[in-house]
Amino acid sequence: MKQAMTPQEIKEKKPYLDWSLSEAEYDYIRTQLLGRLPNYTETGLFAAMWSEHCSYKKSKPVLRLFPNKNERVLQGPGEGAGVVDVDDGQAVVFKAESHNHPTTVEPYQGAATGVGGILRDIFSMGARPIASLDSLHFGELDNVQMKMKVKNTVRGIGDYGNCMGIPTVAGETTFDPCYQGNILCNAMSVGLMEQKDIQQGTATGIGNAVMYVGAKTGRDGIHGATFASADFSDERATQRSAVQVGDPFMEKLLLEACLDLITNHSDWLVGIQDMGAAGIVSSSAEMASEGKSGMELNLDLVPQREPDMSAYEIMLSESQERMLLCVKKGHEDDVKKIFDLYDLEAVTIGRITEGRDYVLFHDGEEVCHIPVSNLTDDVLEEESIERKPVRIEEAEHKGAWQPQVSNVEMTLCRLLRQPTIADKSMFYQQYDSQVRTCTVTGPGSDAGIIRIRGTKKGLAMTTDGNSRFVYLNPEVGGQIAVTEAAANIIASGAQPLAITDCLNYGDPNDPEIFWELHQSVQGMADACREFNTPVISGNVSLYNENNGKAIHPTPMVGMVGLIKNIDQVVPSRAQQPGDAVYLIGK
Amino acid sequence: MTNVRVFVTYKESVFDPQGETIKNAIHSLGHEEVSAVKVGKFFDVTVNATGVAVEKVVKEIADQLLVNFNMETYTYQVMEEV
Amino acid sequence: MTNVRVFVTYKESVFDPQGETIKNAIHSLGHEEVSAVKVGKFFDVTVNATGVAVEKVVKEIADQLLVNFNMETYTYQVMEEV
Amino acid sequence: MKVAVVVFPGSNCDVDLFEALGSVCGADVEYVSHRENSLANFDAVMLPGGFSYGDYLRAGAIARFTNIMPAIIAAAEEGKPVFGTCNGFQILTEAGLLPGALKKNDSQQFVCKTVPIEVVNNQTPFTSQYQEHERIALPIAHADGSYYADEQVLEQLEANNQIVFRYAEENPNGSLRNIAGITNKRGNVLGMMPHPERAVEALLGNTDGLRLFKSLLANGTVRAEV
Ligand SMILES: Nc1ncnc2c1ncn2[C@@H]1O[C@H](COP(=O)(O)OP(=O)(O)O)[C@@H](O)[C@H]1O
Repeated sequence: MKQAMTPQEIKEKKPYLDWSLSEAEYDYIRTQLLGRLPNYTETGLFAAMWSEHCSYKKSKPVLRLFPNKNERVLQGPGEGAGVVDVDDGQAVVFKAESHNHPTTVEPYQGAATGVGGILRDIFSMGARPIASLDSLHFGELDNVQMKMKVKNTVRGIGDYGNCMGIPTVAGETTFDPCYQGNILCNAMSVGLMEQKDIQQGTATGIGNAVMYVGAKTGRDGIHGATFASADFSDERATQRSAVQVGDPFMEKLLLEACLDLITNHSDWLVGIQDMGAAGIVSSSAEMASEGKSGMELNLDLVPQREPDMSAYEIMLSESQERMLLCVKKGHEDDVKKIFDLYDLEAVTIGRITEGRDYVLFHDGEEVCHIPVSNLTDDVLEEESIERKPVRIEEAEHKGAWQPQVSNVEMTLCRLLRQPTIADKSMFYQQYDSQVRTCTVTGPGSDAGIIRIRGTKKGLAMTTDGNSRFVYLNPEVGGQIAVTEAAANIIASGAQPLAITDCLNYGDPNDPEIFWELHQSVQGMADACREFNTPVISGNVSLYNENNGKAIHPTPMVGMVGLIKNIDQVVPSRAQQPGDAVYLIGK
Repeated sequence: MTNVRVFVTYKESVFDPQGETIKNAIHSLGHEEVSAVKVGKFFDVTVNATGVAVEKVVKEIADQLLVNFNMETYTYQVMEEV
Repeated sequence: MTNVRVFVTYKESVFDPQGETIKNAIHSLGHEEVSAVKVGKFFDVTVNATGVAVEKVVKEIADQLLVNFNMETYTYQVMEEV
Repeated sequence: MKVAVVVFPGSNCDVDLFEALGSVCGADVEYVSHRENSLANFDAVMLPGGFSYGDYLRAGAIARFTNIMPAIIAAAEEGKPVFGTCNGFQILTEAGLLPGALKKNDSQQFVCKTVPIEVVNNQTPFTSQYQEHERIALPIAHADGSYYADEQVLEQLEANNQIVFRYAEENPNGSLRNIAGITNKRGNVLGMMPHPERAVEALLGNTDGLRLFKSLLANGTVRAEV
C-alpha cells in the first residue's frame, strides 16, 4: 500500500493539524528529532503517541502533585494498572479509565468497550479481575434522546461485564445539564493476584519475539482524519464507520488464555501489554521504551479483518480484544499452543533488535524508522496558562447563600425525586453483581465488598466524586471527592489502601479550565496524603466539551480498602426497630 | 395498508462478532462451504397508507428510531399493499 | 458462490414484546399510521456452491443451528449467484 | 460420589458451582473441559451458568455442538443426575434434553436480583430436602430466561410433575406458567434459571440453595428409573 502523501506533501498540506499535532510539534520533530521530513506513517505515529491520551503532555505537570508511594504500593502509575500489597503474598490491582467520547457518540458500544479496555489493563498485569465499578454522568432526563443514551450506556456496561462474568458491585450515576452534549462513562476494574505473578509491559532481549494475540485488526476507532472528509459529511450514506465493537466472548477467552500463560508458563514470557488507545503503536513502542530496546515489526503479519489496510491504519487501529506479548526466542510455538487451546490467534509479528530504533515494514517496504524514545519520551510538554475563573472570583465577594426552606417535608420529597439522588436499582439490576460468588455487599451500599476466597480478608471498593462541589471550589471539591471515598470505605469496615482516578475536564487550553484541573488535583493530592492513600493509577480525559461549553470539572475517585476480618463487616442499612442512631464527627 | 420490511445491518467496515462466531460453529458442523455469515435484524412494519406516503413514513422511523447511523445502515422493501 | 438470506422469526403463537415496544416508540414519535411491528433477525450466508447444493446446505444449517423450532420458524431467499 | 462441572468456552459460573459443591458441601468435584468426550467416571454432571460462545446466536445454542455433548446425553440416558443452571438450562433445552426453549426476558433487559421461588416438586433427586410448596428465595441473573413451550408440552409438564420450581410472586421474565425450573420426564435432568450455587453461604446472605446440592449428593448415586 502506497503512502497517502509524500513527505513533501505532508509538509505543505499539513494533514497533521487534523490529527491534533501542532505545527510547532511537527517542526520540532522534523528539525530537532529526525533531521528529515517524516513520512506519512511516521507522522501519524507521532500524532497518536503525542496526543494527550497517550503522552499526558498537558496534564503531566499536574499529575506530579499526586503522592504515589507508600509501604504497600508495589506498582504505581506507569504500568497497565497499579498494584498494592494486601498481605499473605497477595496483591490487589486496580485502575479506572474513561470512555467518554466513544460513549457520547455510540453509547452501547462505547460503554461496552470501555469495560473491555479496563479489564485488559487488569489481566495484562497478571491479575484476575474480581469486580467492576463505574461512574456515569448524563444530561437531564427530560428528553427521549438522553433517556436512550442512558439506557444504552447501562446496557453496554452490563452486557460486557455480565458476559465476562465479572460482578459490577458499585458505582455512581448523576444527571446534570452540563453533560447534555458530552456524557461521561468511567469504568474501574479491580483484580487479585499472587505477587509473584506481577507482569510488566516491557520488551527486552535481542531476538525475542513480539507476538500479537486476540482479535483481528480492522479499521475500528481510527482517527477520523484518515477517512476522506467527504465521507464524514454524509455519514449516513457511507459504509465506513470508526465505531469499535466489543466482543466480550473473545475477551473472556483472551482473559483465560493470558492468565493461563502468566500463571503456568511465566518463564516463556518477557512482557505483556494490552492494546488500548493507539493500538499497536502505543503498546509496542511503550514496551520497547520500557525495555530500552529496539524493535522491528512486519505489518504484513498482523492478522487483518479488512482488505487493503495501510500501515497507518494497521498501527493506529483501536480494534478491541488484542494483546501484545514479548516472548523468549524459541518459545513462540509453545505460546501459540496455549492460545490454540482457547481458539485464539497468536502470531509473531516482529523481534527485539539491537539499538533503540523502531522500525516497521509493510508490503516489503520500510515505512518507519525512528528512535523509540522520539515517540515515547521526547514529547514537548506544554506550558499551560491558568487563571481563576471569574465566577469564582465573583462568588468570593458574595456572602454565603442561605437556603430558605418553608416546608421541610416537601423539600425532602423533591430532593428524593431528583434522579441523581433517587434509587438506582433500575440500572444496577442490569448488572450481574453476584457472579464469582464472592460478593458480600453489592450495589446499593456505601461500597461494594468482595471476600477473598480461602482467607478471612475482604476488599471494599467505591467510586465517588461530586462535580458541583468541584465546580464551586475545585480545591475543596477535590478534597471532598477523596474524603467521601474514604468515608465509604471506612463505613464498610475497611482500611483505605490507595486510589485510582479519572480526571474529566474541558479544554485545558482554556486557562480557567486548567486552573480547575490544577486546583482540584491539588485538593485530591492533599487529601490522599492525609489518608495515606496514594494514587496508583488513573486516567485523564480532557476536551469534554460540546458546542464550546465545557462539562463541570469532574474528577472521579476510585478507592479500594482492605478488610482483615470479613466476619466483621457492618451493613449500611438500618437493622432493628429501637436501635440507637448516633451522629459522629462535626 | 402496506407491509414494508426494513433490513438493518452493520456497515461493512464494522466488526460483527456474532457473525464470526456463528460461522465458526457452522464450520464445526462440517459445512466448510459457508465462507461468510453476517447477522442483521429486520422489522416488518404495517403502515396505514399507500404509495409515496409509505416511503416517507418508513424513512422517518428508520432515521429516528430503527437505525443507528454511527454503525448501521438499512434498506427496505415494500412487501405488499393490502 | 451464492448469497442467501435466511429469515428467522418467532412462531405466530409466541408472544414477542419487542415489536410492541417499538410500535409504541414509533407512536410516540407521532407516526400513528404504523399499526403493527414485528421484529426478526436474518443471516446473510455466503455459500461456495450453486443451485440445489446451496439449498441443501441452507436447510441443514437452519435445521441444526440457526433456528430453534420450539419457538422459531424460518424462510430463506437466494439473493444472487456470484 | 464424583461430580463433573463442565466448562464451555464462555462459561463463567463454573467456579461458583465447583466451590458450592466442593468447599461448601465437601463433594468430590472436578472440572471437565468441553473438549473431553467422556463422563464415564462421574456420577453426576453439572452445567454452569455464563455465556457459552457469547450467547451470540441464541443463549446456549452453540455449546451443544461441543465434543462433550454426546457424553452429557449419554449420562442423562444412563439415568445419572444432570443439572443445568441459567446458561446450563439453556444448553439443556437447546440440546433437546429438556423440552421447550428460553427466550429473551419480556423486559428485554438483563435482570439480577433475588426472587421468591416455590418448590413445586420435592420428589426429585435435586429437591428431596425441601418441603413440597416450600417458599425459598434464590438469585436470578439472566437476559434470556423466559420459558416457552407450546400448550401441549406445558400440559405434559404439569401432568408429569416436571415443573420443579416456579416464580412465587412477580414473574421476572415472562416465563409461561411462572416456570423457573423443570426436569425431563424421567426426573434425572433438571434445568433452572435461578442460581442455587449463589445461595449456599451465610456470608453472602442466603443459604436457600444449599439443600439442592445436599439433596443431590445424598441421592446422586441412585439411578432414576426408566
Ligand atoms: N490521573 C492520573 N492519576 C494517576 N496516574 C495516572 C493518571 N492518569 C494516568 N495515569 C497513569 O499513567 C499511565 C498511562 O495511562 P494510560 O495511558 O491511561 O494507560 P494505558 O496505557 O493503559 O492506556 C497509567 O499507568 C496510569 O495509571
